[in-house]
Amino acid sequence: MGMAERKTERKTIKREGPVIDSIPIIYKHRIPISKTVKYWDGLKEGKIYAVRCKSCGAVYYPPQADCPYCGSSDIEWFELPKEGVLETFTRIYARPQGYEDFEPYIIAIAKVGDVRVMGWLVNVKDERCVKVGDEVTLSTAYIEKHNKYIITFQLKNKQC
Amino acid sequence: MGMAERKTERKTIKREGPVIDSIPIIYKHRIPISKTVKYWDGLKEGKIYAVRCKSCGAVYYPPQADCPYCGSSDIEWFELPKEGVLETFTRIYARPQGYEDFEPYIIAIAKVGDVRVMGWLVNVKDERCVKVGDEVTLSTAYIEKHNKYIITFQLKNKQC
Amino acid sequence: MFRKVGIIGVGQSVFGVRGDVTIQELAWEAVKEALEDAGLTQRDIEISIVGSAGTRTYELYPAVPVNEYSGFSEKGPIRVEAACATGSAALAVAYNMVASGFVDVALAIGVEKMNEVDTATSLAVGGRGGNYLWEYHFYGTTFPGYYALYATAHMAKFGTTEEQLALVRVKNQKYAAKNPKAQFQFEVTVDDVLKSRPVAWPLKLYDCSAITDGAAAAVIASEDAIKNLHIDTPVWIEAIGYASDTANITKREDYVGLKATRLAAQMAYKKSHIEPKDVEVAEVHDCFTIAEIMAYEDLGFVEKGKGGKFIEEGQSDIGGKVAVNLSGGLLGKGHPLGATGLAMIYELVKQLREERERGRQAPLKKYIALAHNIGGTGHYGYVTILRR
Amino acid sequence: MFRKVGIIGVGQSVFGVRGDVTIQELAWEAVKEALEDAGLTQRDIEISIVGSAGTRTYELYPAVPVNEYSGFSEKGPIRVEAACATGSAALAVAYNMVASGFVDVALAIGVEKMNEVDTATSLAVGGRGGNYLWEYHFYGTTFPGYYALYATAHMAKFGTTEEQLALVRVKNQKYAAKNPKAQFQFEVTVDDVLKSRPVAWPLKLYDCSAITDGAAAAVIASEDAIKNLHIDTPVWIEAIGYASDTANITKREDYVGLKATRLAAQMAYKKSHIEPKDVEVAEVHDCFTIAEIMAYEDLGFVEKGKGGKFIEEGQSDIGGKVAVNLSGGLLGKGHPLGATGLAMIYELVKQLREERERGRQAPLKKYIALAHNIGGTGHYGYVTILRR
Ligand SMILES: [Zn+2]
Ligand SMILES: [Zn+2]
Repeated sequence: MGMAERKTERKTIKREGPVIDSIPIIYKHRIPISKTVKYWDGLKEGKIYAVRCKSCGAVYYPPQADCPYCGSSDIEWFELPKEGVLETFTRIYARPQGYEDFEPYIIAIAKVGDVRVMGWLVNVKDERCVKVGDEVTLSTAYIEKHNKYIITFQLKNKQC
Repeated sequence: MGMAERKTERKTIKREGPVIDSIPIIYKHRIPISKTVKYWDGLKEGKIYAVRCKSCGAVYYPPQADCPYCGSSDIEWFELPKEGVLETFTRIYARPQGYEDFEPYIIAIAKVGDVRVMGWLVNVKDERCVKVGDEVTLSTAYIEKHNKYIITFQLKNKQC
Repeated sequence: MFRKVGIIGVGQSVFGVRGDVTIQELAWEAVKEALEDAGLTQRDIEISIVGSAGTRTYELYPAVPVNEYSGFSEKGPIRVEAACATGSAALAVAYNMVASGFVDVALAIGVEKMNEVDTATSLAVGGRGGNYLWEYHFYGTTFPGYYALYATAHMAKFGTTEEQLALVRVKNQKYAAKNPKAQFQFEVTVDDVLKSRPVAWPLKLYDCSAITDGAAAAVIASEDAIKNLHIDTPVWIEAIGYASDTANITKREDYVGLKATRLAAQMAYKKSHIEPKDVEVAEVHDCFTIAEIMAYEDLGFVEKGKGGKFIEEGQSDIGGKVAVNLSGGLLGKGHPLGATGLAMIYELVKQLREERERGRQAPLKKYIALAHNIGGTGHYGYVTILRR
Repeated sequence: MFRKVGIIGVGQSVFGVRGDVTIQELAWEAVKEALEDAGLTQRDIEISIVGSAGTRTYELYPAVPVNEYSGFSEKGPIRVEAACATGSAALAVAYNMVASGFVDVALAIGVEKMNEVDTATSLAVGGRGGNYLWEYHFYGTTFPGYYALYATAHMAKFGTTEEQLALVRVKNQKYAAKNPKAQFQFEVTVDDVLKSRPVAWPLKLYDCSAITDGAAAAVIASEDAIKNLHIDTPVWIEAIGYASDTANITKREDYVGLKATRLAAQMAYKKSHIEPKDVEVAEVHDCFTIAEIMAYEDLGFVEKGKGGKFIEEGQSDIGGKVAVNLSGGLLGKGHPLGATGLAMIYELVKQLREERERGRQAPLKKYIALAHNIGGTGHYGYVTILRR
């Protein structure tokens, strides 16, 4: 065996043997949204809501109805602006269970007003042309497979 | 409202509200049986195997191929007798996910030789007539739904 | 232990089906009360320990979301799990982190959302507790089923009756009816229990604790910190005993008691120099009626086999030898796994401070209390002895 | 801390795809080696701490089956979970239980079986780490995706290049190739890394640690016990620093470093009176190449933004400022979540004892080592400083 061949031999620990299949277990959760229902309803109307503590002024996004810092649960909802600036992003090629049917999607975080918002950056062919600092506009979109509304970003001043 | 009525009012904390459905997650495991394959094959042949450590004599059932007490992994397999004595049992009426299709089944533990064995006690209509101390015979049975063999007990000297 | 450790604040959410809150929101109810009870804020807490079995809620790793929501980002959490004894494991870890000098003030949080999945899934998750491969996989074990195996054996050996089991539920409902944080706030009769539908024969619905959402929390501090904070009603942790037992139930010594209880109790009694007869008020692990009967025996309140007689004679009630489960117990109050151990501590701290509602305050002379918390079907045992 | 605590025995299984063993059998490989290394048996161990994320194996509550199989029934376990930092959380709990006087000798076990589910399930389980409700539920986050968010921001702000990221993998594979317990025992080139398929842009397959089965264990003892047992090569735990950060990644301060690392490191340095420049050998959390770059900076080995330069200059290699990941790191050795933190301890104890293979033993003068273990995407941070 020559040197070149030896170099390509890649020792990996992979030990297999007989297996049995477990009894499958399926988890479907009913998630309570009583305290944040305004947010979920807002998405249906294309609006993104955050929360402000009336007692101490703390802002929460994602929203939460209790303010741990001052102990108050007296909060007000306010709508976030529809524009933001990209802080970072990635395109998900290796997709998880439940998302296999989607084309590789871009998850981005944008600074929107005083908070940061996660969303899918849509209508982008080549993620290499997107840059941190790019301006985006915000909307919401219905995802039928999961019966949910999500936040979407679109690049404002360029096409990629 | 009279006293009798008030007494039947049963205050229970049950608070409901709007919910959303999570994205379901399904777990199917491939369970390695390399070290206990003798046991799994045995069940197919109607045999129940246990393990004895050749170094210190410790007996393991359910079987394990390593003896933590003396550190040896030099073990021998031996077949358990086909008769035993009931130590305890229950009939499962409230059945878990994966077992909903089965009629309420009796899980029993029997002393078999020097070890205790879990199995389903079959051919019993009324569990109230079964007693701790009853003698049982052991066999194995194929459960198509789960593609597995299990241990079954039958009462030896009585019918219930 | 190298220094004394006390409990200076406790909190508990209302237990029950809490479809109105997420796990984070639920935990906050207990944390907020515990902080207020101690007169502290998040700034005073150096580390949080979050106990959650976490097998039924939508958050797969619940500790961090719970921690963030309650304002403890940066401060822990250490997440522990010991099945139904998770709350006690959280307390044990917090206790050691204070006793070692690692921190001076710690917060133990226990929380569980169990009603986000359906009952069949809940039974599967419970049945997989202990040992999947050799038990659930083959035989579809359930949690009530495991305790039913103990009930059958105990009844066969000692003549314990279904009526005696029922009396446990009757007693505990008497106190749950007076506990505004209990899941089931009503009384029941022996007949109600006997006539309820079979779940895992010989256990019937009312022999079983329910599927409960709930949270509890306790603030733990060193003796020095307690002095510096000017806390005047600390409850001292005299000792924590722990033990465990085999995963495989077929490897247990017998089915008429829990070795994990016996060993943990021995350790706790020995460390604290307290004997069973000194205990005036106790919260014991009555996940099923048979479990409370076995606990009387394994904790040394009465000899093995006489647990049925003990409840019949009223020895575990106020006025008896030891007042047991004045909170309503797991049966009456509910049993949210991660919260249960800390809810026991919540109750006992309130008892020792003599802050309980009329009719369910234990009369105290020595001010000694005991919490007994079992994980799985005797897989974990914790016995904690408290003194004011 | 009220007393000194040392590590007296370590063990590690072979890492990789271990379809030949169950989680119990895998844990035993590490436990057996650790006991033999310490010259002890199960009888000498007073409590076991079992760390396992436990989200991918068939045993839903893995601690008790693992404990029984290894012969520790009755002795614990305390189960802890801190996602990818689970092993370090287990060490921290064991350390406190010894330092407090609760026990004299404890065993910390870390174990993970990750290959029993398929890759899509594994990605879902990882993506649910941190926060299900506000992130995974809406956007299908994955674990590589989270770190990719950091990579994108770090590259944009500091000009860190894909080649610099690749150099981390190249260095770590150089040592993994010499580690008989590593999952990937071969060297790679920058080109190999750059040409591997995208997983979560800008991270490619070779920027990512793999899905690994493995176990590691450490026996921990008090100074007195170490004397009584006549152990002559203890490695002392000088300090453990811990921290955490928000569950929601949108609430982080920035995406160019991990606050949990910075805070945990500060705590560990302060407690031990050791500075970054004193550290001679380190195992840092390189779950992704970008993570190792950020670790250099957040641990204070180099200033923020210069991590790419640091690897380029060979400063993290033998002969540089600090020898990092001579085990092959998580990238080369594999990353079985519950085991990783204790596998770092295994490696560093062997390094401090100068027992490593030729070519991957760090040259030591001060005999000071550092383990850096992150849980989730900065949700947990542990920094442990060891000294022989
Ligand atoms: Zn506020
Ligand atoms: Zn042996």
